[in-house]
Amino acid sequence: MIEFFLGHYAYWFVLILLVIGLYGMIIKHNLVKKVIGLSIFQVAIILFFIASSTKWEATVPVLANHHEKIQAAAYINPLPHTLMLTAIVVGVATSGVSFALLILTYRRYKTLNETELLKRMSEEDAE
Amino acid sequence: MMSSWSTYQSWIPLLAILVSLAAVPLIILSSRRPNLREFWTIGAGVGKFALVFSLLPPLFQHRLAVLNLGEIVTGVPFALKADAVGVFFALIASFLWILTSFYSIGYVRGLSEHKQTRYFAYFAVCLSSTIGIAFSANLATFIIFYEILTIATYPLVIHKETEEAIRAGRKYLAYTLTAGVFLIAAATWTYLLTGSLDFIPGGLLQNTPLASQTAVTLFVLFMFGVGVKAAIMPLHSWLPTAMAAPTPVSALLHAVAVVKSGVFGVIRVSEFTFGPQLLKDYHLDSILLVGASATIILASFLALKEDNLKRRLAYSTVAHLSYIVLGVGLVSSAALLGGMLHLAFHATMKITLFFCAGAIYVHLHKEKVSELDGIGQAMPWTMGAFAVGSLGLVGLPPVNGWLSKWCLGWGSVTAERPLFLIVLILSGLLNAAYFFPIVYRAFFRPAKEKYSGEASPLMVVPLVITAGLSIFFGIFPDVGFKLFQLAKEAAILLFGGLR
Amino acid sequence: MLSNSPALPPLIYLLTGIFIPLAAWKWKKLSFWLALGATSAATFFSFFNLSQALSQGSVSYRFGGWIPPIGIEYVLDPLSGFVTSVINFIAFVVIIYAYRSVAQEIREFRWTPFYALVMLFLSGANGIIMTGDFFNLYVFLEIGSLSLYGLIALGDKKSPVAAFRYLIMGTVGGGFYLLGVGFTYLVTGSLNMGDVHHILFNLSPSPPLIVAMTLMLIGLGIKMAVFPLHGWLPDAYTHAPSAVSAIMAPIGTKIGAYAIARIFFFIFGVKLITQVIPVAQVLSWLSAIGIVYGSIMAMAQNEIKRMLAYSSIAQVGYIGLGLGVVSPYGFIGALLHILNHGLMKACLFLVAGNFRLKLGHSRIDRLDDSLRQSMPWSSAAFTVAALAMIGVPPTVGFFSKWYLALGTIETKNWLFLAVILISSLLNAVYFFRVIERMYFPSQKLTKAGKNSFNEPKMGKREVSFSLLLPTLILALALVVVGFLNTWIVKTILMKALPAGL
Amino acid sequence: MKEAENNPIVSLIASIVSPFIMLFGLYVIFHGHYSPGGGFQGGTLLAASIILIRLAHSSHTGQLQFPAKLGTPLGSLGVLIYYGTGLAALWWGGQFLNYAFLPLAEEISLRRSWGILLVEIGVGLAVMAILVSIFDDLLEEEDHD
Repeated sequence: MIEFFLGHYAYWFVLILLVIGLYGMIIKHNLVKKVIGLSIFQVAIILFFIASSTKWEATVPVLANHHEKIQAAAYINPLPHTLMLTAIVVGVATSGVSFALLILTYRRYKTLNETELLKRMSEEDAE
Repeated sequence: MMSSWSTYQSWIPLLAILVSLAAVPLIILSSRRPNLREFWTIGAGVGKFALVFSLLPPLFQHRLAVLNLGEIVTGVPFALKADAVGVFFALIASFLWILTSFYSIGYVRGLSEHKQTRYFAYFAVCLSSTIGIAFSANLATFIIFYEILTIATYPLVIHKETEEAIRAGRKYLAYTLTAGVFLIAAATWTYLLTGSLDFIPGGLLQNTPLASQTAVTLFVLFMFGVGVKAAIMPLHSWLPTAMAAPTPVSALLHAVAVVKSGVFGVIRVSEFTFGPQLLKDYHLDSILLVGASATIILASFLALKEDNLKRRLAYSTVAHLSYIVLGVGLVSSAALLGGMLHLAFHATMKITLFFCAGAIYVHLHKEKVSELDGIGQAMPWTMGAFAVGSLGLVGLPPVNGWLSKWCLGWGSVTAERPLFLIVLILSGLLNAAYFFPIVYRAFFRPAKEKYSGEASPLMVVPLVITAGLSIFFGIFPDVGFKLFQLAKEAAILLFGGLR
Repeated sequence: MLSNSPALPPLIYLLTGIFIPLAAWKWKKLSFWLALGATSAATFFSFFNLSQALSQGSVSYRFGGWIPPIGIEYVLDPLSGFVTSVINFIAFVVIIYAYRSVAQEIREFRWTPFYALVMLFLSGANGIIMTGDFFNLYVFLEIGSLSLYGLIALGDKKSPVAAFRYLIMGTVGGGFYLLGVGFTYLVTGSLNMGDVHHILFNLSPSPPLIVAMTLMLIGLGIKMAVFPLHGWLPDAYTHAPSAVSAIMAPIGTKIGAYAIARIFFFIFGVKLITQVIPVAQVLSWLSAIGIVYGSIMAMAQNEIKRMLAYSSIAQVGYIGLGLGVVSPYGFIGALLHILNHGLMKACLFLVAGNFRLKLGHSRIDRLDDSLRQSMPWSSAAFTVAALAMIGVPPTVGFFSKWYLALGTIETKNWLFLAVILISSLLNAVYFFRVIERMYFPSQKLTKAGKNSFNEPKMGKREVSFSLLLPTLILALALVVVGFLNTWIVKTILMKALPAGL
Repeated sequence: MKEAENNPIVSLIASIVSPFIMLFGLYVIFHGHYSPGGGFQGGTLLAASIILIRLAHSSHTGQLQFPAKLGTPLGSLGVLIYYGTGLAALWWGGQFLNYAFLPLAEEISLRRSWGILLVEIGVGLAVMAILVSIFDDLLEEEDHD
């Protein structure tokens, strides 16, 4: 049992990060902090993929000379890395869009605190 | 006996449905010219009746007009079949529509109603779907027309657009849409059980092994589906409320087309989907019988205490619809014959009464029974017709009501269920109790105010015609439409003989 | 060129999406015409694809010539062909509507971004449907979602907040899906859907696989707005511009539903989701709750767009329920409802947009019976669509109801049957509330004498033709598709059933 | 954004470092097709160099170097290069992005190599332009509403 936990320690860290991210998104009242939580969440997923591709005593999958025989065991799996490159880009785009939305929100309501924001929105409805 | 029936392809059933639908755009386009608009209505009515009537001769040669128009849902075709039961119903509905159209003209012009175009247009749609119901060859087609009828009647119910009318419309929709939902559940279930939804004389389900619970549940689902429009208690309460509609609507739709569609559905489901044998085997007939008898008695009592004339008529309708259901539930050929005859004869009588109520309302603006003192002198034709209708509903010869009641009574005897004969007699007495006082008031009580003459001839003539027809059919049930023979054909088809 | 047709719809949208900002550098009006051209071309190609798929069976398109499972593969089969045809057709109709609606609702400097984002959104939607690769699906999911956040934020004052809320939930959904993909990859070592299907066939189910399926269900469930995961939907639909609501409501949630159908029924397989992990049961129960919840909430709304949004939650539940009962009829009903609900909701949102444009609001309590005179066509379209929602024949809604009822009875799920049927009655309640308002004079107003002022002439305030045309096309389609339903079911949907039903 | 007091050290260092970052970015892009690197990474580095100038100098200088309004068109152009490569492959009879069909060289592997380079250039351009324009948009002071 302990071996199972220790053997997968990277995944436990990923899980902790995930939970931190979700916590930030759910609990924090500041919308920017929610975005930070979101980013942590995404990073956790990226780390999950990267962790899944590591092996002991393997090297980066760059072939110096493609005529030599390829020993798959000698290289770490490059596929998750390339996937995560895309995921990073998605993450950047998400942050970009979310900050743009927050700026719009701030211009219109002059606040980024969720409770305050909801209050102002309902005040506006009442008018 | 069944092999002696042959079928032939014919577009006539479809045309009969479409002719009034085709009139709808014409009616709408000529909304600014009332005479042209009403010409279309009447033209469509006459055309429809002619088409339905033309189906009669082949039918008596045991040839059925059928039409198959591809599948409407997988495995079930959109099919029309003009069998004896269907033609019977279609004949009545389309014939009475012509009279109602004339009457409507008098009514809406007499009251200078608003939105007359909408009124006539939806009336035409209603009739289309009623004929569609009559000619449907399977449950899916039936449900489609049934639901269209539900929706098309709604604008007519709320026609006055008063608070009361809108509330009535809501109630109407709540009842009928719920019914539609039950019907869909029942139909889909039937489809999964049998792989077909056709109406087959003797019963679609008769060869399907059914658990007793399944059969009862399915039947109850069906009865909720068609029972609402048939106004079987406790599903009846929309009908008195729907009397907020203009009187011609009440007359044709709430005494003939809509409610009879429900009753027609009861016939289709009981005789063609389950079949007489299954009704007996699973004691489904007792469900019908208990429901029908309770409705007959209770509705009559409710009618007794109702002061509003139209609502009294509505409760009377509720009671008389259950006569037909009783005819189905007795599971005997004579009772079915009686039920079907009552389907037709109640229509002529009740439409007369509604026409009278409408004429009184338009002419004198009276709606309550207690206000009718002495109007018989002013409106002798109207109230005379009313008296004829009342006599018929009580079941006295020579008005046609006695004939159907007679057959029903005969049926209850041959089915060895004489208890229901007592129900019929008791109901006859109650009918007398709530109709005769009206006639008495009208003719023998002194008038409280001065009334002037008869209503517009556009209204009086149709009601006199329907009253005359009621007497005529009472004496010669087979002349003209051969209604008696048609009903007999249907009963023989279903039970293999008349007994 | 035609051999590339499976890849063309998403590619066309992508090209237009990136070309519009360049082209609109000088000619602002061009963006509309480019978008219209792209949607019509994509519609054409997806119909062509559908006919290909029906005549030749499933076609695989290999990106870059790489053989799957190494390369990314697009799979054209009757299911994907059908769904792309549906969404591209609806998008085409709504784009016609966008021309004037956007001109009036959105400020001029945002026209170009609007069309560009719509194109990217559609590219994402088409990509999700066509792709045969788990990770590629994620990428398209995010492309579609990110453009959607932007589109929503083009709406009224509150729209950025709604978009932000959707962004948080949507990204979490995407993240969960991606994690699920990760676990699937750990178990199978492949990202190609067909390949995964074959590998799983020989594998006994393991905990990581269960985790993967759960995560994917949550992730896609958020996109589909299945009951407890629907929180983003009402605000997003309400505050987005009319054209965006009309394009998002029929397409947005449907692609989530499609992805669930594709991944769980075709890739993981029916056996796995019914016998090993009760994904199907969970989906159907959640959907059933969602149907009731959505319908009840819709009754409580006072704003047409919000009411329609809650109604969408209920309607998506129909699809989920149809999938979840795991029966051929249920599956057919769900697929047919993707088409039907798409048409209905698009039509209803277009009418809501018409009201907003002409009346300046779409609040139910402020509608009155002058509408039947002033906007007869919009009102009629609304009524037809409402009847379809209730399920009155011969409109499409009846047939959805029919097949779904068959599906639930087939599997003896009586409770679900009741839910479907009761929900159609609840639909009647909230739609007739609006119809009554639109067609009949309010008694209070009449009494106060407010209503007696000059009634506007027939059609006087009706919206212009380019707004009316799409509305009426959709309303007409509701009836036409109703008549064609057997044909659709027999020729297309019967061939789109997963193995093992 | 408020004009911060220009710290001469910061602006000097930034001016010196920025070209090198840019050069490194270009290196990463152009080596992307056969060694670690590529358009995403290189584009990010290019964007970093531009953003560094914007941070360290006045916004006027930054705008001279890379006008904000170029962001979207350049981004589109970058994706178009990528897309065009794919489309060209499609045009010459292959599947979308099948570089083997690009008539750039005789040998198939060389064709692939050239094709990937084209794609990487497009991606690099797009990433750079988009990142810079995200930066610009977030700083935009003008309120359009």
